[in-house]
Amino acid sequence: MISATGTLPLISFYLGLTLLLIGGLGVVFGPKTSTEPIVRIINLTVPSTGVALIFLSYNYTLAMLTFLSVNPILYIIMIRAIIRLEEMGGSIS
Amino acid sequence: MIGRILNSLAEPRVVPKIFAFAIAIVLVFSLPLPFHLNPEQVYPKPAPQLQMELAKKNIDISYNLAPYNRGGLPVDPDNRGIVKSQYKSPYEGWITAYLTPFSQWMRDVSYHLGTTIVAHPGGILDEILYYTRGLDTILESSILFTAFTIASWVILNRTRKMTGE
Amino acid sequence: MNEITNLSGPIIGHIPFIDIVLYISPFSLALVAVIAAFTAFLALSKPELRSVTRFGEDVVRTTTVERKEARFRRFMTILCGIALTGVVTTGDLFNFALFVSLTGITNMGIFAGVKDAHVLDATFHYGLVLMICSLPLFGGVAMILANTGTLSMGVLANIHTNPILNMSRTLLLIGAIGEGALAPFFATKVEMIRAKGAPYINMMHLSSLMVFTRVIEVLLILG
Amino acid sequence: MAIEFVYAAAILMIVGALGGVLQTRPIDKFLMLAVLGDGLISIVATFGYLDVAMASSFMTFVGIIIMMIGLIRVLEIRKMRGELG
Amino acid sequence: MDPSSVVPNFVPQIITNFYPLAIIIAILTAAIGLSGVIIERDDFQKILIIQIVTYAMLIIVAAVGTDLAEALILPGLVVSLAEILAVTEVLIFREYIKRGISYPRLKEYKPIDMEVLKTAIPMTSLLCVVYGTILTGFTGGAVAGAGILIYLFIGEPKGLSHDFWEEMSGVSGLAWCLWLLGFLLYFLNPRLWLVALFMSGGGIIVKVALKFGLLGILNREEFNK
Repeated sequence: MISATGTLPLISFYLGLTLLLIGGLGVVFGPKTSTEPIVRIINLTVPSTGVALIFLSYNYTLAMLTFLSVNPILYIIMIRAIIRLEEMGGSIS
Repeated sequence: MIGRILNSLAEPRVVPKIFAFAIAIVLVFSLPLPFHLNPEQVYPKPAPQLQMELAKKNIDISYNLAPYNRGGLPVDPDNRGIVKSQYKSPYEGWITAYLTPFSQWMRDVSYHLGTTIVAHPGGILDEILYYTRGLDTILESSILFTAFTIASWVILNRTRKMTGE
Repeated sequence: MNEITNLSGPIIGHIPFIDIVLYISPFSLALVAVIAAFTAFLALSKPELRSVTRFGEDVVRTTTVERKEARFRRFMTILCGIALTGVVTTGDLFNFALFVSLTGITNMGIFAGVKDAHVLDATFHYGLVLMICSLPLFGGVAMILANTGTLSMGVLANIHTNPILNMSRTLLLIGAIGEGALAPFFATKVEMIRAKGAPYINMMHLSSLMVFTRVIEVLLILG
Repeated sequence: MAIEFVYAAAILMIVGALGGVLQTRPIDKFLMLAVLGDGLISIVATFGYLDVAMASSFMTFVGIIIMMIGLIRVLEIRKMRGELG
Repeated sequence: MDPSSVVPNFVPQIITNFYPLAIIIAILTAAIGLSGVIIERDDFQKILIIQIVTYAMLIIVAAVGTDLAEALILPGLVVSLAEILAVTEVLIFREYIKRGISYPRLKEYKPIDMEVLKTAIPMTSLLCVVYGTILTGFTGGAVAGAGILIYLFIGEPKGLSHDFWEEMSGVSGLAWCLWLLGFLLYFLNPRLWLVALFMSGGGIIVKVALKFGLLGILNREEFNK
């Protein structure tokens, strides 16, 4: 009991924090993100996985379920915007 | 000089940057503060994975609700769940222990389905979200409703007409 | 069952929704009266029609507001009035943050249907500010919760301050300034006010005034 | 026994995250994201919440499909615009 | 069953140890995201970067580690979703106004032809809807809504016209009323809590799922013209 209760949340917590930092850096400063918005959306999945792991380590499973199922809806909204903007001709300043 | 600064401030695109800068300054300067969690919270929950381990070892069937077991017996107002709320109410802890027949069946089958059981009507989160802090849920849903109204109105009455559909 | 008795002033009555307590003090009663009167006035008035003259043309044009648009904006105005009433009377910190968010998003809705590039530009940047400011609002509230263990203003009024509380109060102030479209450097607001259909846009002034008054009161209560 | 499985999942996730951030071509990124999602599912399963693991496997699948279709559409639009002007 | 082993009186030690680290990493992440907002020039990409800031907010809320914190995460999530929805629409409308209507019309899109779309998508969406119906509440609404959304987005729905979905949005309004009624019943007469709970749970799942489905039909009309 002691070992598993101790180590499992610890592993998931530290891993989640690492993914959050890596993903944040990747979304903001990652390669080719400034020209291609879709690359930035793909990078967004990394910090969102980190957030899901942190929820898991606190045992907020219901919040994690909601978070994971809200994510595709968010992607649909963003990708719709990208396609509309591409139809109008590229990036905006 | 001052006029130029003020003029550049008057452009809308600068405003989010100023806000971002202000928040970042406050956050970064607060990094050396000694953050600590006050252990006397309302609605505490057990240590992570503790209930899952107990469920694996114990024969006691109510631990199959892990990680959302909060005590109490199902459908029994005399034997309520343990809820430590801010202001006491005579009806607290009623939902926490409640299980529908379907979720009772799920509890008997396996100890891996705790989340589904709690998301089903009944459980600690329904107690918090629908009873003790019900206004939060109303507001949250109203915000979503307002945003959907704005978005669908703009789509139906503006964007579509402009594309000629 | 403990009750709120004193929050930097006398309290006329409180409406308990179990953990969420709405309370009425003389101060908030005055604010509620102002909000109700203003909202009723705006909801009953007709949209203004503005005349536009342009340099080099000998024509005076009268702009029109579509009926649908006016109806949509009136709906948003009424919703904003309800949200402001909540902002003024609520006695729970997280609830306060949610009400302020609702105020912000309805403010955005009032301007979302205007066919004018400048106004839409300003509205979009205001929306960005709304999204950024959800961090200081909810984050500040969560830090207060972590430090004191409660969200109720009646309990928080008796707790001594410390550096972390001060920092989260600063965050709360910044968040409320952003969401309520507050004065000092809101050039955005000036652009937005150029929108046609005048009576409804006055709601924005009222909302920034009320949110500012209320957030100062909340900060004083927390201290 | 179970602990070793967790470490494997952790390594999988780190590899997926680094690869997903550092790759530049979107299709390669999708492969790395699939690795990341598999790590998430296996770590949830190690925690013992099988229903959440099931739902998260649906959701990662749905998200990747949506992003792929968006990518295809964007490339198509760019090609068409190249033909136009 | 010993009650003290079920729910402790204080927050356990492990969560107290987690707290400073979580807050510090969240602040660093927020600082990264905010600096990205300051640097970035493209308007749409600012929205994407702000998601990082939202994630930092979620971590700060989650670090409290009580049941209350879990209940507070859900409103934060919903608020961020709602704001991104409205702001994106305003952005698209603004671009139309700025560039005028006379952008070059593109040719018709080809329907995307992939094997996985024909075989896996109907099954997945059906599973999502069934599981969401079991869950109820806002979580179930989100799961079922994602299922409906992916089906409308990719599959080829037969016999579902646009008018049908307009009527369905009316149904969602009715569901919202049902849900509010359930709440009021709960506060006024807690002895009827079972009826009230079912009313609110059922109402909110219908509302949320149908709203997301409406979003899906709008998307489909614009994608597969």
